[in-house]
Amino acid sequence: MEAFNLFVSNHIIEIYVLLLAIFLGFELISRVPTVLHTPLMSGTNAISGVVTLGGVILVRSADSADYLALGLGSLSIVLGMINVVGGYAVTDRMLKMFKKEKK
Amino acid sequence: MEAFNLFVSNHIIEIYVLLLAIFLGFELISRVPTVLHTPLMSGTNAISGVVTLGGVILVRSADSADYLALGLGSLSIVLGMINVVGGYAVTDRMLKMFKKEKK
Amino acid sequence: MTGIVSILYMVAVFCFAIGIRMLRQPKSAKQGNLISLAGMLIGIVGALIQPLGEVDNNYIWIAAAMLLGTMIGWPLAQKVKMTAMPQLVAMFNGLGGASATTLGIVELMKVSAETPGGSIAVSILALIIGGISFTGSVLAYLKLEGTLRKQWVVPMHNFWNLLILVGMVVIGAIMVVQGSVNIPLLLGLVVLALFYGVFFVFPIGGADMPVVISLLNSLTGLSAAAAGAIYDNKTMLIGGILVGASGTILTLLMCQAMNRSLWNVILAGKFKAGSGAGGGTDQVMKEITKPDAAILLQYSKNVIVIPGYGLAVSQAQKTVKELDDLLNSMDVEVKYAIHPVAGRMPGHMNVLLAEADVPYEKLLDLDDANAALKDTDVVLIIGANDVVNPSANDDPSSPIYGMPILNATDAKHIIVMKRGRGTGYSGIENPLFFHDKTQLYFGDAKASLQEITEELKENA
Amino acid sequence: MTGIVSILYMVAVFCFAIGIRMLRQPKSAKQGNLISLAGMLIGIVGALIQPLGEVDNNYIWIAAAMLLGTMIGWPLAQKVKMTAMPQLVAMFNGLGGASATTLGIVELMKVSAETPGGSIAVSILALIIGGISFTGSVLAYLKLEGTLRKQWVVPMHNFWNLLILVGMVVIGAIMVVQGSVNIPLLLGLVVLALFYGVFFVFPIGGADMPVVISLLNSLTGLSAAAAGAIYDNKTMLIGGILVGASGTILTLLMCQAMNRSLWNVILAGKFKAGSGAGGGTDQVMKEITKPDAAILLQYSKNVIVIPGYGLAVSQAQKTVKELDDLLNSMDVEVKYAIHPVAGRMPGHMNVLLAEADVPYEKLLDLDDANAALKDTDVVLIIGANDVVNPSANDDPSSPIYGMPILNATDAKHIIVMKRGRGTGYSGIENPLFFHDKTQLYFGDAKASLQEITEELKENA
Amino acid sequence: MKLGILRTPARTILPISQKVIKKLSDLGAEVVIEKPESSVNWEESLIQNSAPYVSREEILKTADILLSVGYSELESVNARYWISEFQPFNQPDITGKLDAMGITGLSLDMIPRISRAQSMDVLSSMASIAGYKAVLQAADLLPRYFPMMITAAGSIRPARVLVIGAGVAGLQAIATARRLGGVVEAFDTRSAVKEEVESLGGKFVEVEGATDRSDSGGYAVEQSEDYKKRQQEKLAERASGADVIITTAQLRGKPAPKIITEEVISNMPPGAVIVDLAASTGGNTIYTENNKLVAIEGISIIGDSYLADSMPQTASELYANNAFNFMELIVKEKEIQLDLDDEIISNAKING
Amino acid sequence: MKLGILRTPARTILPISQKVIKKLSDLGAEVVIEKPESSVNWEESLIQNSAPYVSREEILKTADILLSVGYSELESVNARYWISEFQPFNQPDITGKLDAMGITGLSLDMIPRISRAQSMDVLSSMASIAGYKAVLQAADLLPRYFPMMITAAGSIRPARVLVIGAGVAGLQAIATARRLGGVVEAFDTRSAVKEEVESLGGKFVEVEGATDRSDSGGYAVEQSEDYKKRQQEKLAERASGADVIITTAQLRGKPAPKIITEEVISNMPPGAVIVDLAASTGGNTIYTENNKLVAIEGISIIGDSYLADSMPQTASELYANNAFNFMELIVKEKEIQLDLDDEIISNAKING
Ligand SMILES: NC(=O)c1ccc[n+]([C@@H]2O[C@H](COP(=O)([O-])OP(=O)(O)OC[C@H]3O[C@@H](n4cnc5c(N)ncnc54)[C@H](OP(=O)(O)O)[C@@H]3O)[C@@H](O)[C@H]2O)c1
Ligand SMILES: NC(=O)c1ccc[n+]([C@@H]2O[C@H](COP(=O)([O-])OP(=O)(O)OC[C@H]3O[C@@H](n4cnc5c(N)ncnc54)[C@H](OP(=O)(O)O)[C@@H]3O)[C@@H](O)[C@H]2O)c1
Ligand SMILES: NC(=O)c1ccc[n+]([C@@H]2O[C@H](COP(=O)([O-])OP(=O)(O)OC[C@H]3O[C@@H](n4cnc5c(N)ncnc54)[C@H](O)[C@@H]3O)[C@@H](O)[C@H]2O)c1
Ligand SMILES: NC(=O)c1ccc[n+]([C@@H]2O[C@H](COP(=O)([O-])OP(=O)(O)OC[C@H]3O[C@@H](n4cnc5c(N)ncnc54)[C@H](O)[C@@H]3O)[C@@H](O)[C@H]2O)c1
Repeated sequence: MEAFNLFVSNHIIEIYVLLLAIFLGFELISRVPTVLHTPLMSGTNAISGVVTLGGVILVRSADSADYLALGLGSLSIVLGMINVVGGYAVTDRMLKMFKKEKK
Repeated sequence: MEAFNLFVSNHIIEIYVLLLAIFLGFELISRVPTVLHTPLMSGTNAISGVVTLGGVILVRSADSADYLALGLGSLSIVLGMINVVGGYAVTDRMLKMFKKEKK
Repeated sequence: MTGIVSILYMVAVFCFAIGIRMLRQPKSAKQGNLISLAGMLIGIVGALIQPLGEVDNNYIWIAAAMLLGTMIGWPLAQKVKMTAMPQLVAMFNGLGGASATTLGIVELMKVSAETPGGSIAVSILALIIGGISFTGSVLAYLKLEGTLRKQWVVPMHNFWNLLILVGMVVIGAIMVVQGSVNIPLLLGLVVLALFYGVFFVFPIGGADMPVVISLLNSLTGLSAAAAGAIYDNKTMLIGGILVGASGTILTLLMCQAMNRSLWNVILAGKFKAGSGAGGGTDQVMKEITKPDAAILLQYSKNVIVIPGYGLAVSQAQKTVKELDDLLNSMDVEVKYAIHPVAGRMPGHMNVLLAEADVPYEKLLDLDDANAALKDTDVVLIIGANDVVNPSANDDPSSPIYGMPILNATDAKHIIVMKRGRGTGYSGIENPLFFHDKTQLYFGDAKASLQEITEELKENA
Repeated sequence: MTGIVSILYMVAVFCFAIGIRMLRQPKSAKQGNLISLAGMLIGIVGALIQPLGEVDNNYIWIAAAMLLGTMIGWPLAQKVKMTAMPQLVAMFNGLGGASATTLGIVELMKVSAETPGGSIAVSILALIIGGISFTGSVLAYLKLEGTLRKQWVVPMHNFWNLLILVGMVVIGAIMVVQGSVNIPLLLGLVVLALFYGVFFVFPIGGADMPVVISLLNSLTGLSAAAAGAIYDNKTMLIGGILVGASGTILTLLMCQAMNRSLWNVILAGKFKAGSGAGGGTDQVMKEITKPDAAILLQYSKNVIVIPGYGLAVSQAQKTVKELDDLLNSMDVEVKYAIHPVAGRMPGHMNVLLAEADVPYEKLLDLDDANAALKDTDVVLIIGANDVVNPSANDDPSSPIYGMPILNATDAKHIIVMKRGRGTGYSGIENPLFFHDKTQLYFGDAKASLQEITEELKENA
Repeated sequence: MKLGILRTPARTILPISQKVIKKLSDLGAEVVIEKPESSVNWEESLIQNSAPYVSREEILKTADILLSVGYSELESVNARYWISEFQPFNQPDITGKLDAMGITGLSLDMIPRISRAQSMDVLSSMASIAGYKAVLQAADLLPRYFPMMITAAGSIRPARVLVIGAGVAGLQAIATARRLGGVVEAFDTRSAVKEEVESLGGKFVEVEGATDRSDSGGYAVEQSEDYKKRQQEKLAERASGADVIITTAQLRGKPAPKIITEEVISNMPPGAVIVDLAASTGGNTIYTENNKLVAIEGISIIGDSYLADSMPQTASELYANNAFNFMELIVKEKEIQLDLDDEIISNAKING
Repeated sequence: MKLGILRTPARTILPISQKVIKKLSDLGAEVVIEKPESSVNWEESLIQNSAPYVSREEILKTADILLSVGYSELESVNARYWISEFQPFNQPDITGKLDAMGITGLSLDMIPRISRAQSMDVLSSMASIAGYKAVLQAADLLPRYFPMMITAAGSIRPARVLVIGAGVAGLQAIATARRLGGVVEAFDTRSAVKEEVESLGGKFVEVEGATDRSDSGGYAVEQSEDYKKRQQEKLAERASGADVIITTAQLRGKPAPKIITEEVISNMPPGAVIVDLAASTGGNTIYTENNKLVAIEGISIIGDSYLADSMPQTASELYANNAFNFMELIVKEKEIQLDLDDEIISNAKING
């Protein structure tokens, strides 16, 4: 009980952030026309490429001789970056279909 | 600059909470049918009666001999409570109109 | 205990959020209100049991105050007439603001050398915002009640406006910087805040009050949030912010529904209010809003449409049929009262309604219609004027005296759709439009009917 | 510096939130994607300049890795065919998951006695969730590409399912409790996670892959959030959570659009896919949803309506006129192609459309219509069948062979409204309904048109 | 009080109906009807034996009031009042004749067009029928379809109809032609009419510079020469595509304006039809002959101001109602009392 | 190849038009037209001098193919083919007569009603016109309004129209009557018709127990005695309120069913109108006389199977298109070649 109280008291504000973010995430999506399902999926998928930031911090913090960490860290950057670049680009292409060419 | 850095660092998480809450507040309201404008206004108004909580804490913390604080604190509870009780009740009555009595 | 209280507070916050969310749809609104209420109760329990260290608690005072508040609020809410609800909401909202102001005053009075500047600042905020909301709401209440009908604009309104704001900021800044509060300054602040509320609302016309109330409601939310910051209470803080933010959006939506900008509403002083006030006469035409018209129609058991030349001009025959079908699907019976000389040629209305495929059985001629009108909930007059002009019955000096008319006043409610203050064929004023029961809906008949139909579909 | 970075990170978060919000409407979607991209760039800048104390930075490695990633991702996205986009998204998503897994592995390898349990836990989470998302997405990719067509179900699928999950939890718990990580355990965890992804996706049919990808997408978001927790990076944390939460809702919406539950999709092993498969034939009729039909119409430059007997039966003439008016107000040109024998009497369509006041100039006869169809974005066939049956052109055995028809297939898109699989007057199947370009909207024509009109009004 | 219903030669309408006979008896009037030369099918429906047929002589001898749809020479009448449509504007000598007979003429067509009098306005009710029938007869005579038809045997464009003079008859013609699927244009000198035409779905043809006097009680006034020229040009242009032209332009107390000239007619497609409802005051075309169908350059011109007579049952009913509503105003306590302060009555009374 | 257009006595339609003449010349056929007795206004619009008028004798002497709208006795013809509407079902001796003349008759009314042949279906295009005109004539003859009218002079209820037989003509009649504002009921023995009637806004009168054979190619079959009785009762009921009845019921090769009995007629209000489009095969009423207007008990009965003739310009155009579409099928390389494997041609060829 003590531990619980302590944990809650110490982290209450983080919990708020988490719950508010989740709630907001739910609210953001509502009544999306079906045609936009795929672009929306693709767009949010590009955002999950934010994991690249972790790779960047990892590599920056790594010892410049620790080739394993550097290698794996760089790998994660490469993978994440593909997700980011490809994700945004492909979403953009999908959305171009909605541009109505005027006569 | 230092002060700014310190302030931001110390309060960043509170700022997140605030901004997320504001964003969420915006998101919560969208595409409300016009007939619900008034009940919605009334319903959120009842929530702003949450100020009563402040009155409660104020009165609880006040010296039991400090009649000015007690008096004003109680006044704020009374006012807030009218807002809460009346607000919820009147909202409920408005919403009852949506039940149509069949002939 | 702290942990549990924190969680209670958190639950309260999300009850509010979920409650607001559910209030947005007719189906879930009622339940949403209850969830929000539950959040409030949980929050209050939290405030009652929150560990505060060695304090006197004074539960007796609290209990008494709560009881008193309940005893005042509850009967008010129960007794109010449907039509008076908006002003009651305004009143409640004002009291919430007053509550925040009171807290601010008390906290500022307690200010000592140790009080951090931040605390002083939030107290000042709670005081100012709450105060504005208080007097503003009370004024809105009076305007809606009709007690106060005037609306004046001081010359250089914007200048004074700015001056008061600056005044409040200056006093606040002094307090924060000095780290102390003296009574004259405090009083000055209170007075300025209260005055600003009056100053802000006074120039705005009665018809725009709902928007103003919504705006003030969002202010009250912010004042509660500021008060929450004083006590580091997350429920108040986030709850207040939710109200502030959603209230702002709601205000904008309401303006949008009226086809105006918020700016236009607030600065309305320049424009004359009561846009439907009688031209030469001192009688007043009452306007009806889209949602009210829709609800009036939807919740009636039968409607009689009186079409006139305006229906033909706007070629709204098919639109009225669509409204008819929709109302039918809502169990509202719709008939049409056809005046023999409605329109500009014999059978004008017949031609139009036949084109829209209105079944012949729904058309009533003068005598049948006048019999039926006595038992009619709503009569919807669409672009007709002379054929419902009561002066044909009772004003021997009128050029149409002696012409039999449709007795719209026999029905319980009258909605008139027309573009403006135009007269009909005979060019004379129509006292019906100033009748107690009459509410006008201005605009081209076809557009008006479309608007109402849309609104009804959303409600359905 | 810290302050600025914190603010950069915060801006990034809200860029994501705003971006997602804007992606939900066709009008703002493109811009939303750009805003979200801006957020990503800001976040990366933040990660690059964030003060980390005395570190080696290794910017060369980072730059190289980023360049490499960009050089792979960009051309892939540019070259892919429209139809292959979903699988590419799956692939990208998988790589994001793999990235998180890698981070988890590295962090777990670094674990020492001082590492707090919480850090170990979030690393494990990032590893597991990322791993599942990785293999699951790759499998989804293969299924969509058509490389992998099989779908099998192991007996006692749920049992094994549970077993793997329990296995991962147990290994994770050991690591956290022990406060250390050894290679076999780490390897075991990685293998289990990767395997679980395969195990999860394999039984699900190809047609349901979009839903699965959306689900995996929300998993990748969660893995990014977990990785964010490792580095106490708010952008990753909140950004990841936004993706996780919105992805979940999107997944549910997609299921809803398919009229299935998520459960039903995931356990789909038992049910066969392809809900629209033709009765006796192996051809498939594609259905179109209400929002898609509305958007297709709204974003076209011209529409040709082909009315048939079904329009008459459902008496939808006025409703089609309403849709026409609405589309006109959206700058979409609407014409009507009248087949000489549409309906059941000569001039049947003329009578109906005249009743609805469709101007004569909008009616095209067979020859004009067939010329116009070649340059038409959408042809909307309302209750017509025989008059658009291509077998009249190319199937000498057909009873209607030789009858001139309206060549709907010349248009870019075809929407057909009918109640069901009924045939027309001549009682024969219509290959047009199985055509590549054709999408069906089932229901009574009047109701269908009303639905689309409503939808369009909402979009407007 | 005995009301005698007289027949008017060459007219089919009878200003009486079973309903009105009943209402009149409530008012204290007994109705007798002039015997028809031969029985007419619809008349049975109209009267339903609710009043006796008697000879003309007997009516003249016994009736206190006469009611007819038009004037005809009478000898030695007993009645003191005669209600009818005397058209004093077109028959200026009528008052003298009535005076000579010693009878007071109450002319229904002289009732002012004020709101209160609409229920007595025979001009409106008859014009409305005429407008409707004008289109029906034109449609029947036209060698082609009115509505557009896209059929297996070919596509037919809709008939184009031009209505000149959008008064009561013209408006009804517009409505009827639109119902049948025609494309309708209309044209009038009074400016208020534009909106009225559009309120029926017709297109208004604008000719600038018309004279429009609001003090003329809803009736049109004569136009300037310049205007007439411009109108000619515009009309010639619009007429060239018209399959049907319906003209209703009339001026009170003046011959109808000759709007359709030789040039206009030569522009019309062969087979086209003109219905001229202004025939009785000279017609709106130069070829119009009253109550005749003339064919000029392949164009048929129906000249008929009494088209309502071709729909006698309804026309009689409406006429009877109009007449009754007027009588209700003048009959007080079973007797005729003319309150000359009432503008309706003072206008209707044309002599005596 | 010379195509001779013959006139058919008592018919106004000419199976040719300017457009078709042009198209025929593309097909390699030269057109000559029998000289009219007197010039007709709309015929100028139709032909526009695009083919010469010649004497009947000359056509018979020189033409290779004859085209007319109906049969008439000819002597010594040069042509080998004659396209017309021979109605062999109603004139069984026609094949013998054609054989005797040594000419092959291609009867347009025998073309099967398959989708491909709709563009040659003269029965449909003429029936469609007939349905339209039936309503116009009824409306013109009716002594009252079709549409409902609530006016200052009284309220008029809408006319009630009953359509019997909702084939091509019947459906067009329903549509036209509805356009004019009538309240329309219809009635047929084929069950598919209910939905069709409703698709035009009409109300279908149900009589249970009808025989409906799908193998009859869209034509109705004879009904049982029991059914006829029930039909009688229902009809008598519905007819009692009807102001207009339009009958179109026909049976191929049999006299038209007598649907309107004395009892039904006696139930109708005086002044009512019946238009009988089945007149040429005996009529659907017991009183019908072909091409005559008879009046029975105050009811007018128009018997006319060739109402399309009253709208000759459009009717001719459509007929010409139908005939051309058929000729296009049989003319190959500027010569007539009858491909008897084609069911359209084999059915149309009635002799030779
Ligand atoms: N039936 C006949 O045979 C005949 C013939 C000639 C004259 N009249 C006379 O015409 C009159 C008919 O009476 P009524 O009540 O039908 O018409 P009315 O008295 O002429 O009034 C029509 C009303 O419609 C409104 N209006 C016009 N256009 C509109 C639009 N687009 N949307 C909405 N409202 C529109 C006008 O007010 P706003 O301008 O404010 O919108 C006006 O007040 C009677 O006085 C009758 O005596 C009748
Ligand atoms: N024009 C003439 O003179 C004439 C005369 C006689 C025959 N025909 C023949 O009729 C046919 C006309 O072709 P068409 O394309 O107009 O019609 P069609 O081929 O008969 O097809 C009508 C279609 O409408 C659908 N439908 C029926 N009711 C509906 C409703 N309430 N809502 C939505 N859809 C509905 C039916 O499918 P579901 O049941 O699946 O809804 C059917 O596929 C041709 O074959 C022509 O030869 C024409
Ligand atoms: N208030 C009432 O009770 C009432 C009743 C009936 C009619 N009215 C009004 O009186 C008007 C006239 O009625 P009416 O039908 O008996 O008129 P009418 O028969 O005298 O004339 C028919 C129409 O022809 C038009 N016309 C005259 N000269 C013309 C010219 N040179 N070119 C083109 N058009 C020409 C007139 O403007 C009129 O619209 C009606 O339109 C109506 O508004 C009023
Ligand atoms: N597929 C095609 O190309 C095509 C073309 C034209 C017509 N058709 C079909 O053929 C049908 C018949 O056409 P039609 O108009 O030439 O028919 P028709 O002239 O032979 O008969 C007219 C109508 O009378 C009805 N009838 C017969 N006896 C009756 C009775 N005792 N009581 C009531 N009604 C009776 C028939 O059912 C028919 O509907 C049409 O309705 C149509 O569906 C098809």
